[in-house]
Amino acid sequence: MSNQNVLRVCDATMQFGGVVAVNNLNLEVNKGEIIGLIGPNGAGKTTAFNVITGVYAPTNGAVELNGERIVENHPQGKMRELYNGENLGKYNDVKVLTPDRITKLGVARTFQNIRLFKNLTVFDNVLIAKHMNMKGNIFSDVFRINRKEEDRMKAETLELLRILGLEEHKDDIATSLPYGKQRHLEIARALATKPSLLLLDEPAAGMNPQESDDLMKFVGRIRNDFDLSILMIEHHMQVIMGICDRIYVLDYGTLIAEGTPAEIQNNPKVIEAYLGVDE
Amino acid sequence: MKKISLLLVLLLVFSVFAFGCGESGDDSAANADATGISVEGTTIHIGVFEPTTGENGGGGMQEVLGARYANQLYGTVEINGTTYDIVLDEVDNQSDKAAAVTAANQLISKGVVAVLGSYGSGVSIAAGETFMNAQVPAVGCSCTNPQVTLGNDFYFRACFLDPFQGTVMANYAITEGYTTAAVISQNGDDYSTGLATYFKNAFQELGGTVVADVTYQTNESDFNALLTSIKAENPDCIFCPSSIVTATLILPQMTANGIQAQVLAGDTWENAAIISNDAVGVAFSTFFDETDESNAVAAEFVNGFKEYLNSNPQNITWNANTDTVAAVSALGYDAYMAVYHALEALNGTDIETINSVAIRDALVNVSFDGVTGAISFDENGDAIKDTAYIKTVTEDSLATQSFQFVRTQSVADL
Amino acid sequence: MERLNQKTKMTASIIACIALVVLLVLSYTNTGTTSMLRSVLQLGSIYALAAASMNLLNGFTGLFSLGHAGFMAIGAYTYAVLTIPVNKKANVYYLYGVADSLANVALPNWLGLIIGGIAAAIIAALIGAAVLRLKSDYFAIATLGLAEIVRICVASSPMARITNGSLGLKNIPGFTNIGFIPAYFVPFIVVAICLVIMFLLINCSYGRAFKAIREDEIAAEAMGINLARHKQMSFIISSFFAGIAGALLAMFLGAIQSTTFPLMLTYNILLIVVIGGMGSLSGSIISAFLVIAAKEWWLRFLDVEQYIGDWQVPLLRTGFRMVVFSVILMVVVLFWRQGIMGQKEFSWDGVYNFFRRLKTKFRGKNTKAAAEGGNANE
Amino acid sequence: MTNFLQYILAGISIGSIYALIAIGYTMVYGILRLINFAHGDIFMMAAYFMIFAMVDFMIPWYISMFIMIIATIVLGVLIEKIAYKPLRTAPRMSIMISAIGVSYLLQNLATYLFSALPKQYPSIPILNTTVHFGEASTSLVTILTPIICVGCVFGLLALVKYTKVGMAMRAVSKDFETAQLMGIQINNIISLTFVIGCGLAAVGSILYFTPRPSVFPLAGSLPGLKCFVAAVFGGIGSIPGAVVGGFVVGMCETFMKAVGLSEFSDVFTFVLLIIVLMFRPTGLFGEKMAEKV
Repeated sequence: MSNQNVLRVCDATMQFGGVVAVNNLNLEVNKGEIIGLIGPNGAGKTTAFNVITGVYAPTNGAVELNGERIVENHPQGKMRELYNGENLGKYNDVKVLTPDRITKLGVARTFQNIRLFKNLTVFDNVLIAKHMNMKGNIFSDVFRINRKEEDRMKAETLELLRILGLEEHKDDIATSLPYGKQRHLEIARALATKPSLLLLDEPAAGMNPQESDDLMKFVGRIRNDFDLSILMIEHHMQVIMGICDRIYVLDYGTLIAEGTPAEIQNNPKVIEAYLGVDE
Repeated sequence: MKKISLLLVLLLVFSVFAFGCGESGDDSAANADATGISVEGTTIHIGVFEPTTGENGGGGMQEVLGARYANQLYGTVEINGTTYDIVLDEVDNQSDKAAAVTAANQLISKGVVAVLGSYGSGVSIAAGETFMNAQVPAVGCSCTNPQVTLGNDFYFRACFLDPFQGTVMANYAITEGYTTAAVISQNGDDYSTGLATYFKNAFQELGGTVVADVTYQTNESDFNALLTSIKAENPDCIFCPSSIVTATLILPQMTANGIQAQVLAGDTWENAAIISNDAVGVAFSTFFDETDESNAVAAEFVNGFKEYLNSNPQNITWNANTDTVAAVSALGYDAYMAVYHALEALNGTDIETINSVAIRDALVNVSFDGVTGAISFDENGDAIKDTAYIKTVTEDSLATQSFQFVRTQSVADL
Repeated sequence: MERLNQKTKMTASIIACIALVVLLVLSYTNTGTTSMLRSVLQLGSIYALAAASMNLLNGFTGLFSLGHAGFMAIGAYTYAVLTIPVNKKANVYYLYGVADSLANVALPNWLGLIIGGIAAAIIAALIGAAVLRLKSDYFAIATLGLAEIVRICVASSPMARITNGSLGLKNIPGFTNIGFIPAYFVPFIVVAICLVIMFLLINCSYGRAFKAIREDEIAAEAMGINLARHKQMSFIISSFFAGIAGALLAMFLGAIQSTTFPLMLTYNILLIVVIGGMGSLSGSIISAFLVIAAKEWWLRFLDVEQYIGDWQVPLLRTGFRMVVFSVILMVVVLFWRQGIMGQKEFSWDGVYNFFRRLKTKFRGKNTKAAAEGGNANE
Repeated sequence: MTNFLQYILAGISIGSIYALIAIGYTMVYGILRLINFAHGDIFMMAAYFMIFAMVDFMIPWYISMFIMIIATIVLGVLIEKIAYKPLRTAPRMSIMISAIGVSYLLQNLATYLFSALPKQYPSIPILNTTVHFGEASTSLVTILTPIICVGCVFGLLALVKYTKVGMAMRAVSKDFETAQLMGIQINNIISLTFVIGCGLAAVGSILYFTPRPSVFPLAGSLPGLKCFVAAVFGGIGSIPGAVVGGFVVGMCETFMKAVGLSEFSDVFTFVLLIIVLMFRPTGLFGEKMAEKV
């Protein structure tokens, strides 16, 4: 495994009014790694995801993708007075790409509470993700001038569904799928954007041990098959410990530990903040 | 692929049938050209094309009443030995142009050979083409816009026109000694804006000055700001052509704002709904006066119509809760009578079936004494009128719920 | 759900097309008493286009716009101003005169029609950048305000020499024969072409992107769909077709005024969209014809007092039609929320299965079990 | 100067009525997230109720007023129960469309029952007394309107802020489901909202129609639209916002008319609205609502 850096979050702070959701977060994902992001409820994990994917602009800090700054911000306007974090003055640019541009750069994500296109078919759900890489404009598309492009997208989608074992459901409405399959579909949809980095927000939430075990294998498989780096939020410790190369632990927005699963399991801070409370 | 082939099939079929019907289509059009719509059996259908809902629903209904009354009196006509029943087919054009066209088509499809209406010029202009294409003559009641009959050989009208009316009111203002005027008109309303413009032009030509020219929106009901700006200019008179609804709103607000200027208006104001303390002193032009003794036809009509109104409480509701005869009712009656006289004129001609084109030809030459004066049509199809009746509201009006006749006014009086 | 094979569908489509065409031709050749049918069909087709274009925005992209009447007004006025014959201009602009630059302009009507659509699209593009950032209700009220602004400006005095102010325009050229095709069919052809384009749009990649935005904006954005750009596109396309519909309405009416395009027009179109089903173009088309026919034709009898013998049928008098009509609307909105088609489009499979279900129902309880057995085999 | 005073009076008087009606919009929106398009028409129906009570049944004005307010409230609550309640779980758009449908129905019903001709609004003698301010004159109702408006607003704010019911209302407006879980009777709170909104519309209708004594089926549509604009302008959902919005809209249109641009007074109002929304997408006092991802 090469040590090439894919994602680097630099001193990211996200403050909503006076509430600090993420405090001075530093995080790295290297090529081919599966990284876990854990922490008690409300620790700021999803907020961190939203900062990385451009849904929120961080109050201060930056995000780099493959060495390129995609997000950078410093406190502005009212936040200038409210900000009580560190690293002021370190980040002077203001650059916030919209989520769609970040997706185009190769970051795909799933959501904590499944966000499928509910009334569309499984096939269309995945096909939509192909839209951003389509060649041609709306005229050539409407008047079917580039049929080859459309055929290519459909073929790729079908192939993807086949690989992920969703082919038999392709004409079903997304919400008619069982819960586990919906999670799979959301991952499939994210993969259809051909990402280099995949962010999974609690993929095993609400699954029984058997299902989460399957999911763990599934995540490992797609990492290899699709040449991915993965950052995942998860509460199921078996999943996290069994699959992750490294783990970051957040508590009250602050990073309290990072390391291999074995290190984390024995870290007293983590046990106090998280495992001790939870289990 | 499926969609494309579907599209191709669609286009193909379209073109095929278009080929096929090219000739037959022309044939049927040719048929229509000759005779328009013919009467079948012994019932003559006359359409009543009026707004009974929407902005002008109130006035439109009063015209319908006039036509209904006329139909009650003259319900049959004898032509070449056959007695025909005349039946009114009423349709509501909703004071709305889009609805007006379908409403007009509704009448055509019912086989009417002549049409009465409408109140409000907009709907008449919109439907004019439909009547012309179907070769069915229409007799407008109180559509005063010149555009209604211009360039349409099948549209006639029983009333005078806006340019005439605007000029009449300007003349009236000047003869009364007013030299400054304010004008209030409604944005988007052809009647109000047209009349206001004619008044302005004539008033300035006669040496008056227009000191304020303001507009309001449809359904607007607060005029305080407008009136304040008018009051600041202190004009001698205020010309305010508007719908009845606006009249009932603007008059009390004038009183409240302490405006003393003479208020002038157009024919729409002749409706009992405006009579109130605040309206005392206003002057407006209209088509007809119910107390005009000099016209025997009118006197007879007034008595009969009042009786008709009182025969049914619903009629009174429709007539703004009084039995005062509105000018528009008189026009509705006259429009009906114009068609009736045209039908009578067909008696004795060698016509085999009564059709709409023949009625139209007869209408061109119709001449009779109507309730609103002698009626005959000029080359545009407009009734030749040279006088307007100026009416006002006095203290007595409050008790009698009727308007007081001031005098007649014509353009040449000055 | 049973599916028919391709060949059967094709045959059915061809038969349906021919039937449709024959019906249209019949309505055309039969003059006299069918003129009502003809005008309802024409008006219905225009409303179908207007409703479909609104559905593109409201039903497919999930942007609740109430500015449709404004864009129709822009299309209608652009068309009218550009195409009124030169020799009739003096007659039309009888009060204010015509602007010098327009005095000798009279474009052919097809060109005016397209420019009408483009004008609406351009205004939409200018405005869209500003208002599309607003969230649902705020977007609705901003577009509503926009339509009111258009309506008032069109009738205002500075525009008088172009739009004839409050007096409105008349002598607007109507439909004319195209080669051998009689004028009567022109609106159907124009509307059919526009609708085919819209069907192509909703089934292509951009159409799917619009639907994705409707389903979930955040997920759509996470899938790499540029929200601003796609919303803008949908807004412009919808306005373009609204402009075309407005221009067709001007052709149909022959005379327009600013009051031809009130807020009520937007509401009427919206109600057609709702009855047809938000997110179904075929639903909008079907409901446009049904609503126009019901409102302008079938329910008209409610406005006229009727007598059975001497007994007067109660309630029937002027205005009752609109009451009944609005009650029907409320019933649809409350109890039949999906409208006629829901989010589905017309398909032969749908028709086939609909009749199959009916048949199963009629067969009664005895055969129900058997029918269910049959279904299980599918 | 006199003119200026007169304009101010006109602006304040119309502005405070807009404010009263805008509160109805804003409260319903705050609780149900519904733009109640029928509110303007409820306002119109209130005027017809008053005519019925005073003209047709000859009831003295002080009693009629109560009858009318109660009738209006009953109408509003009925509309809520019939047209909005069944759609509570439906998408936002359906309920908005239902509101448009109700508005359509009320207008058509009024045309059918009362005819399209305007009816004279009965005069309430006390309110019509003329008052003089130097050279500017106005009727008592013009003076009373802003006072009643401000009184109502303070009463309402106190109700929302200090009473148990008010707390329940705030809870419902923050989170529907959680409020329900906390044992709040959602339906009662919603009904109460309609009671207050329609009550204010009824009061507004007295103040509005007394100096503009003409009622017709479309009388509610334009004021309704403007109040709606006022509510959005101030940030729909916020009571002080609605009041400020009402005054701003009233003042703006008055001064547009004062400077001789009467034709564009409404255009200006809408342009102002769009500009405000561009810079503050949720109106002046509206809460920013970030969607949870």
